[in-house]
Amino acid sequence: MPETTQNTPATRPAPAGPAPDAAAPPGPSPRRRSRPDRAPWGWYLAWTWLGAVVLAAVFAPLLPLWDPDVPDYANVFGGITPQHWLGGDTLGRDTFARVVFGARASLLVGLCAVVLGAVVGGTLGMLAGYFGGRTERVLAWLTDVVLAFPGLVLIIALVAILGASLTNLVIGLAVLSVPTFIRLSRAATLVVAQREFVTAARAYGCSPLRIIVREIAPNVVLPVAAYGFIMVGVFIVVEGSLSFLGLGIPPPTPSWGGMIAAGRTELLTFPHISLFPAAVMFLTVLSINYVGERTRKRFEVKESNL
Amino acid sequence: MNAAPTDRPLLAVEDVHVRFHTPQGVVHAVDGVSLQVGAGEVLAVVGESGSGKTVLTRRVMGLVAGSRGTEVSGTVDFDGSRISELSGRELSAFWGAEIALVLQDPMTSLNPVKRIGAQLTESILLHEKVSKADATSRAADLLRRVGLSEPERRLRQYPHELSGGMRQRVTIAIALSAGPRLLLADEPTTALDVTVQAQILDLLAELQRERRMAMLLVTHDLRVVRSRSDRIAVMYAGKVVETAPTAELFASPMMPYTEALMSAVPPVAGPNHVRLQVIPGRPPNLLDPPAGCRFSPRCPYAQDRCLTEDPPLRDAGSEKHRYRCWFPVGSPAWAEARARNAERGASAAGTPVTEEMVLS
Amino acid sequence: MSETTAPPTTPAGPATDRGTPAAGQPRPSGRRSFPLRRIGSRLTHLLLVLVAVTFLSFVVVDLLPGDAAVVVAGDNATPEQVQQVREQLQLDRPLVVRYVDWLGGVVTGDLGQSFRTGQPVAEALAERIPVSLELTIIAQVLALLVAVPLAIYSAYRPGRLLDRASMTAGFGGAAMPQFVLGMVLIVLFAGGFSSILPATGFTPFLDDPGANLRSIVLPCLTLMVAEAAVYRQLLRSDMISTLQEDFILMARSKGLSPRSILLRHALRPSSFSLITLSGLNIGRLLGGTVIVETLFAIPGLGQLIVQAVFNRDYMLLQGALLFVAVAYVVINMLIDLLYLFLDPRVRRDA
Amino acid sequence: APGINGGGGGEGIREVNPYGGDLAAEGEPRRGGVLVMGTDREAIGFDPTKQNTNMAALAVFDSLMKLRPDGTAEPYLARSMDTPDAGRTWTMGLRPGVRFSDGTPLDAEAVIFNVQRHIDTPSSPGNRFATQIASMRAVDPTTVEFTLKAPFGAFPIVFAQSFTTGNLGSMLSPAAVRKEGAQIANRPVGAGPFVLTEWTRDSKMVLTRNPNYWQEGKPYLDGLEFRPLPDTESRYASIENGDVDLIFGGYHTELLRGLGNPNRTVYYGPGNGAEYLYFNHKIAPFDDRRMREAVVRGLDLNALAATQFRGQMERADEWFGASSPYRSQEAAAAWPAFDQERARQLVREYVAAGGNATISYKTTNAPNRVAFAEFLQAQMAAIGITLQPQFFDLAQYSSSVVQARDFQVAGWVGGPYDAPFPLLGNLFASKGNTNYGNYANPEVDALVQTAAATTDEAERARAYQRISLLTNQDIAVGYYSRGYLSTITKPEVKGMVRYLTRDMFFATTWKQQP
Amino acid sequence: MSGVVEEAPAPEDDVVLELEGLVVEFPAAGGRTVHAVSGIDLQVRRGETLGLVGESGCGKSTTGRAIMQLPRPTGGAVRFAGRDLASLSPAQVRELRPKLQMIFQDPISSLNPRRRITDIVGDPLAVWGRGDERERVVPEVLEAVGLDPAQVGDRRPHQFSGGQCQRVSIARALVLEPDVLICDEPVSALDVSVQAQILNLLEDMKARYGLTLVFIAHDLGVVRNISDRVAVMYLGRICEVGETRALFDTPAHPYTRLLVSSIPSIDAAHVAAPADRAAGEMPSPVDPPSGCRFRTRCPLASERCAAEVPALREVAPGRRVACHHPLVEPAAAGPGTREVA
Ligand SMILES: Nc1ncnc2c1ncn2[C@@H]1O[C@H](COP(=O)(O)OP(=O)(O)OP(=O)(O)O)[C@@H](O)[C@H]1O
Ligand SMILES: Nc1ncnc2c1ncn2[C@@H]1O[C@H](COP(=O)(O)OP(=O)(O)OP(=O)(O)O)[C@@H](O)[C@H]1O
Ligand SMILES: [Mg+2]
Ligand SMILES: [Mg+2]
Ligand code: NI
Repeated sequence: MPETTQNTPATRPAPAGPAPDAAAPPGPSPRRRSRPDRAPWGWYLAWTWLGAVVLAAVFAPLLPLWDPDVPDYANVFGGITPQHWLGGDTLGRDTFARVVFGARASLLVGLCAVVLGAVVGGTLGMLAGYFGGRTERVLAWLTDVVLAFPGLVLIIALVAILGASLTNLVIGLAVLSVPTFIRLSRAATLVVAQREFVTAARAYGCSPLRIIVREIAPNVVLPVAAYGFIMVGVFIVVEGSLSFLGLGIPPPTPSWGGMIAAGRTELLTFPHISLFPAAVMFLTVLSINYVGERTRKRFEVKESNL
Repeated sequence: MNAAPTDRPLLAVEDVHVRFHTPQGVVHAVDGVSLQVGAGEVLAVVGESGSGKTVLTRRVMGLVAGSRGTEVSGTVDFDGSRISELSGRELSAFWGAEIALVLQDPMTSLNPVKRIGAQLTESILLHEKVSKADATSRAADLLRRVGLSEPERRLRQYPHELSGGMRQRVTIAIALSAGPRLLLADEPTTALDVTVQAQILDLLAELQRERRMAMLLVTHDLRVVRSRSDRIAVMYAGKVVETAPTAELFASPMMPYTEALMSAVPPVAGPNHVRLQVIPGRPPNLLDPPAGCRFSPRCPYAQDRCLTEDPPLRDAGSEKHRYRCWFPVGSPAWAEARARNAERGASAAGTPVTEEMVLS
Repeated sequence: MSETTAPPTTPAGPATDRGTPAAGQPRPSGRRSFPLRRIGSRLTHLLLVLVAVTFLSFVVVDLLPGDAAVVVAGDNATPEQVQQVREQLQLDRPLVVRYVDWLGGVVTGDLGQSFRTGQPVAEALAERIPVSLELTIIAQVLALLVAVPLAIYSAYRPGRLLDRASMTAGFGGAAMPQFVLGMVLIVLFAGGFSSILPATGFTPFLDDPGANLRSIVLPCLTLMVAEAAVYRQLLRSDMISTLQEDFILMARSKGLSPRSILLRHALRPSSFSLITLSGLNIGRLLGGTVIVETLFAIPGLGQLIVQAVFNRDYMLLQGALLFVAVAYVVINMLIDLLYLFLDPRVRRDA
Repeated sequence: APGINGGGGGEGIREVNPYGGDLAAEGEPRRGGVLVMGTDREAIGFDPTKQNTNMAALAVFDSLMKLRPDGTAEPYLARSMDTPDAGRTWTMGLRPGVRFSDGTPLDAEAVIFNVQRHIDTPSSPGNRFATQIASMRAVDPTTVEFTLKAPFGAFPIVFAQSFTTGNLGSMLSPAAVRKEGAQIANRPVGAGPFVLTEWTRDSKMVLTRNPNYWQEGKPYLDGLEFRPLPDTESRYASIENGDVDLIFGGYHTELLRGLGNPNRTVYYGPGNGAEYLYFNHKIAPFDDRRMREAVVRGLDLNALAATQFRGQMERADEWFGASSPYRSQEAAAAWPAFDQERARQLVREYVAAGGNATISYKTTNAPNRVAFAEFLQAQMAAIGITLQPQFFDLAQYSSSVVQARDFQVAGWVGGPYDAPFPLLGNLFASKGNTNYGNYANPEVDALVQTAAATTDEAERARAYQRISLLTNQDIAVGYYSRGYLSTITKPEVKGMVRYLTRDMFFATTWKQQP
Repeated sequence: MSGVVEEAPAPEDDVVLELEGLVVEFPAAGGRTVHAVSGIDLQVRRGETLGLVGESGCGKSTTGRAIMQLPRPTGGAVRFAGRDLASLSPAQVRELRPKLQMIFQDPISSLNPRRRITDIVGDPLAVWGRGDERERVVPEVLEAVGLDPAQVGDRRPHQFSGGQCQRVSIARALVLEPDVLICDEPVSALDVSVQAQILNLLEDMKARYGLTLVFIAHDLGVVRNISDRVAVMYLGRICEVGETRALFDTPAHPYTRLLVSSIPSIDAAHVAAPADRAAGEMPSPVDPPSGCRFRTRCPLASERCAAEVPALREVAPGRRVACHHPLVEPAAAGPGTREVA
């Protein structure tokens, strides 16, 4: 063989990480470099907070907390004390313990609904984007039907028919998020399907299913995930709004939204009952959004021309 | 060509550096470049992708300025004024009116949602006190000048309704609208077809001659500038590695990179199935540029010295022909280095030296 | 859900569905974009959507335990009385018959009467629609008024204080359930700390324009915060990518000021997904502002719909859903038209 | 700590101006002004044959009779109501010259027409009383004679009740009914002090003075405006903020805040009736008295007060309130007191006998109901009962609890009520239409009959006290608290005349210009 | 210069791939049709390299893809190994795919950024149920295209330069050992210095695997260097086919002449005078000109060119031109006129 590996200069080992030089498409677009984004300590803060919340949620039963479901009539509307770090709620239950346990339900709703919606919507969107034609038309119709149908009615109906429960709430929210995921993943699929590696895969005889699973899905996952991330935050807030309408997670299971809604009547007199869960929810959703937004930004690494 | 450099060059670039701070490290995109362009002269800047041509032109124009992530140094003088020290607001007085820019990709350099006419008259109105109607007729004239048929109709069209070549003509018309004295053409034909590329280059040459405008013509293709420039500067990894009057450069390239660049292009005359001379390896990583001569890891003639010492820009006989190399092509030292590397089958950098790299 | 599910980005909007004809990459055949289907097939699509939505709601209401008869008859009614009411309301007929009957009514312009109040549905809708429209549109306009300048500046100087501050504030607003935000606003402006605005009540514009505006300030604020946050985020990121385009560089090298580049060159090409989302949101909000309506006692469609579901008043519900679906569909068409107007590249395809 | 509105602690819940203000002490009424009122829900309509809560009904209709604080009825729009034969025949005298707002006379024919509508509409809440009538006769234009199927001593009350309960005394203009048909519910024509002029549902209902009103010089107000403000918090904020002059409060939260605010006048009386649990006596486990007792004994009313009522709760231990003439000490004493130990023991016994202590509890999804369910769940857990709450929207609750009576235990909020008739019977008679728990006691059934039939107050009192005792002994329902329906006004609102149910007689109301 | 690899042209009759009257049309907005390829006849002989040149949008890629049946052509025949692919069922076409491979213009876009190099190169084997051979074959092929399997196998495409990516695509195409390789502008996205590496590599691979190449490019220098024969396309039609050097040295079609004169030459003397160049740009394939499609830009255009579609006829041995006014004397023994609609 006249020519051997000459692409990597022998003197220096090829850079281990993504060589910025190779990351840029060849050709005349050297500007596609990430912008200097220094010291995003907000980013670390957000992750730390989320990590703490998730850990607390996961290990809640193991933590030395008050029982979140057992009332303590001496602590009704209780203020902050060394025993009750965030005071007590309308039944005197320890707010701190309830906030920690509430993280479980709230995060579960957010995560499960998004994952479910993303999986179903993402899959359908890929099918629509890849196959086009009738598949796409039927899905477009379905999408429009769901979008044109007030989501609240759907949730009310679901809760009324199947009963209020975490599962049903998750299903309802997932259904509502499906159209957006369909559109998102369809749009991403259209972009990916135009890329030549898809044509290449067809050229060596890949079946459509394999192409979708192995070639398209990995590329659609990221934008879908970035959006899903943000939707987790949205759904946590939505669960709160539903609690207001009596459609949230049924008691005594604590959820942040439910706690805020429960303390609402005391908002003027004992604001801390709503305030603490609201603050925790606020920080969490803020962190999720922040992280989601930055994750999304990772894809757009161009610099302004202005 | 009709190069008539006056004593004071129209554009003088002295020791310009541009560094970008990225999360991965510092990209030293332009590394001490000095250039002069006289009025009416065409200087071609040639180099591979990533060699810093675009950044250089933008620095010259002032579009790249020092900021949080960007560090610049060196001076740019335009007709006696030190434009490298002007603020953005002051610079915009030069932009369009004195210095104009034509970009590589005509598909993206026009605003897709504005009519051609609006984009053209906008820059006329910005620089001159004329009525809207006058500006429109001036715009039509300009379009006619750049060879577009039915200019009045074109003014009402949107960019997507024009072909690539037509759009590039429009961008040239916009660049010329305020009669600039220096035109920076950053790869103006890369995105175009051969036939159209030739047309556009002809057009630029013609306009430049006619207006005695100085031009900095940036390209990655040495051949493209063969007949269209007075002087050529070859860039590699942010540095000018060789600069010479066009004919001289083609006749006797001193820098092995220039030589390699010329012979890597498939010839259009002679037999086919010619084994091409390759430049091994890949363009340098600007985050971590090689020590010594930046071309040394890829150079078939590299010696130990090349790996450690960065060669200065040296004269090759005349002031006008300068290069950076310890072993300039054609010199006895070069012949020796070449023989040594051929013998050991590798350059001092360890790059295998094969037949096809030293074919000539 | 309506209230808070404003998707933070619109990957979804037709904006992303648009091919980029200018880029020269032809789109694969047979995959014409959603919004640009030919009028005929578009209309069939719309009709199918309307039929599906209304039929779906019929089925949903039918599946719900309890029917309008128990609500109408009241707590004191005996089972026989309930049965009598049921017959009177013709609720004992099969679902499909009732649906076809209703559909026949719609075609002849008769939306029927509310079971519970006897009010003609058309009249009930006529009362609510202007209110909902006003609330929704003003909230949208406010959201845009706040979001667009912030987004433009944030895109111009990303990472600067204003960018970060407005992002945090926006996310914060979006992270607050509306019933909390609304209460906070009430406490701040209507009762607690100051009494400069009414806490509740709605005055129609024609009765008293000043009072009308005062009465919708708080509801609109409550509605707009989350929207504005999302819009800012969306426009900002689209604008940032527009600002990376070469034509911005061209405009700059002409010597244009940043201000005119931002407003005259960058804004329009960056606004497509914003427009899509804002259009979708108008459609969504029309039927989904129940929390704000309840809180501020605004007689809008949201309350009507929720009450109708709770009362199993499907005649009323059907009418309202029909309107919401029609509005969604019409707004989508309007957005398509707007695209034609805003983006000359789409005109060619149309 | 009291919040910015000074709610919370304060003086505690107590009876304040239950039947309205002291008209004589309030000074000379002023004329003019519009009274803006916030209601807790939108009315369904003005047709008396359709059950609904409508605070504006009495303003449009006035009532033929009016309840007195002691629960008996006196003529109001009517002139007299007499029985010559201990309740079998009743003669109602009407005021001459009273006209509906459309100008047609309110005469004997009109009364008969209206009562007949209740008879003809089986779903009317008044139907059960109207069908007691064997025949009606217009003796002359101002006299109607009702002949009943059986003696009915409480008959005058059915012309005086709150609109919700099916008041036969709300008179619609027959001409208008004939003209409007079913739309009469939305365009009523009555003989009350005000006339409905504009109604935008869920927004506002505007009434203006009836110029032909029968009481000379009244009403004082030019008009009324009712605004449905369904959200409790913003409803209260509206009266605080001064957006409205008066709110009809539904919950203790408003009552407490109103009582704590010296700048607001509160009208409230705990009256009769209560918040209670319905036990289903037909199915396990509450077919067993032990379990009913366990639940009642397991309810820590102090804790309940602390958690649900901010420490302020009007406790209920029988149906009749403290100021009722029918209240019996004996009955109250028979009510099981809080005793967790005993409750636990009862549950244990029941479970030992093969019973199942896992119970589903049905209630609505209103926020305070949810909170109560949570409390109850915790309390029951302490005595060994696993309570599984199920939350329903109103329609679902109506069909599953009210209609199907498919529940083990369910929540209910009743009261305050003015008169025991007909509510007590409805609740406890085995055929009673609000006896959702299927409580059955033949003696109670008989006593209910007696109480309704007799014209002898003493006999009626005895009957009611006995019913109270028996139902308490049987633990027919699980009382815990009185109701908290209140009216809160700005101090400038005067001349209030009201029922405990919050129904108002608007003719005398006036507004002091600030 | 030295190092010329002269190859004996393959015998006429050994045709592996034949296009006959190939037509590809796409639906366009407004119910119109894009006539991307309008009746192409071409033969590719075993072992040769056929260059396909033309301006952007003239239908080169479409032709290449039509050969691959991606998408299936609207009309005409594509005969591969004697079988008309257009008439085969999808399953049968799939069976033939391993023998017919393609590499694409954009080296970055043609590799899935989320997969590892060994996966990408090995995937065709997996698809064809030869997954167990991956261990052996993939390193071999990677080695062949000049990549160190040990070093690159676990990396992802974005960690490579364009040239390296193009090598990976070539490796992927070769792993199934195809007979025919269609290269759709494999070097146009690459830098000059890398371009030479890839061109040399393709020549090596051709020799090593005995490939037949269809080489699509717009860079005439490249095509001239690598091809044995060249076909020049203009707006969906073939203008001229001939032996490479002859075609470049004496263009017979005015369009070929235009192309050749536009090549920037390293040799200054080569630059044609601007006046020689035809003005204007290629018309839209949605609405192609009647008759000869080049006539709108042709300096020699006559009325006949507007009326009559010129047939591809032989003007010299192995040289065929579709022009009414060819720049060379037609050979005496032309095969007559055959209309290509
Ligand atoms: N804003 C930036 N931030 C970081 N690095 C940058 C930035 N702009 C350019 N670079 C880097 O600077 C180097 C020079 O880029 P430049 O665009 O000048 O190359 P070029 O010679 O114009 O290449 P091409 O022929 O591809 O246009 C490249 O490595 C590029 O990645
Ligand atoms: N899927 C498609 N749908 C519609 N039109 C198409 C499609 N593919 C190609 N075309 C059109 O067909 C014509 C030929 O396109 P093709 O890609 O084959 O050209 P090309 O010669 O390869 O150009 P380039 O040099 O730019 O790659 C073009 O006008 C193109 O717009
Ligand atoms: Mg460049
Ligand atoms: Mg192509
Ligand atoms: Ni090129």
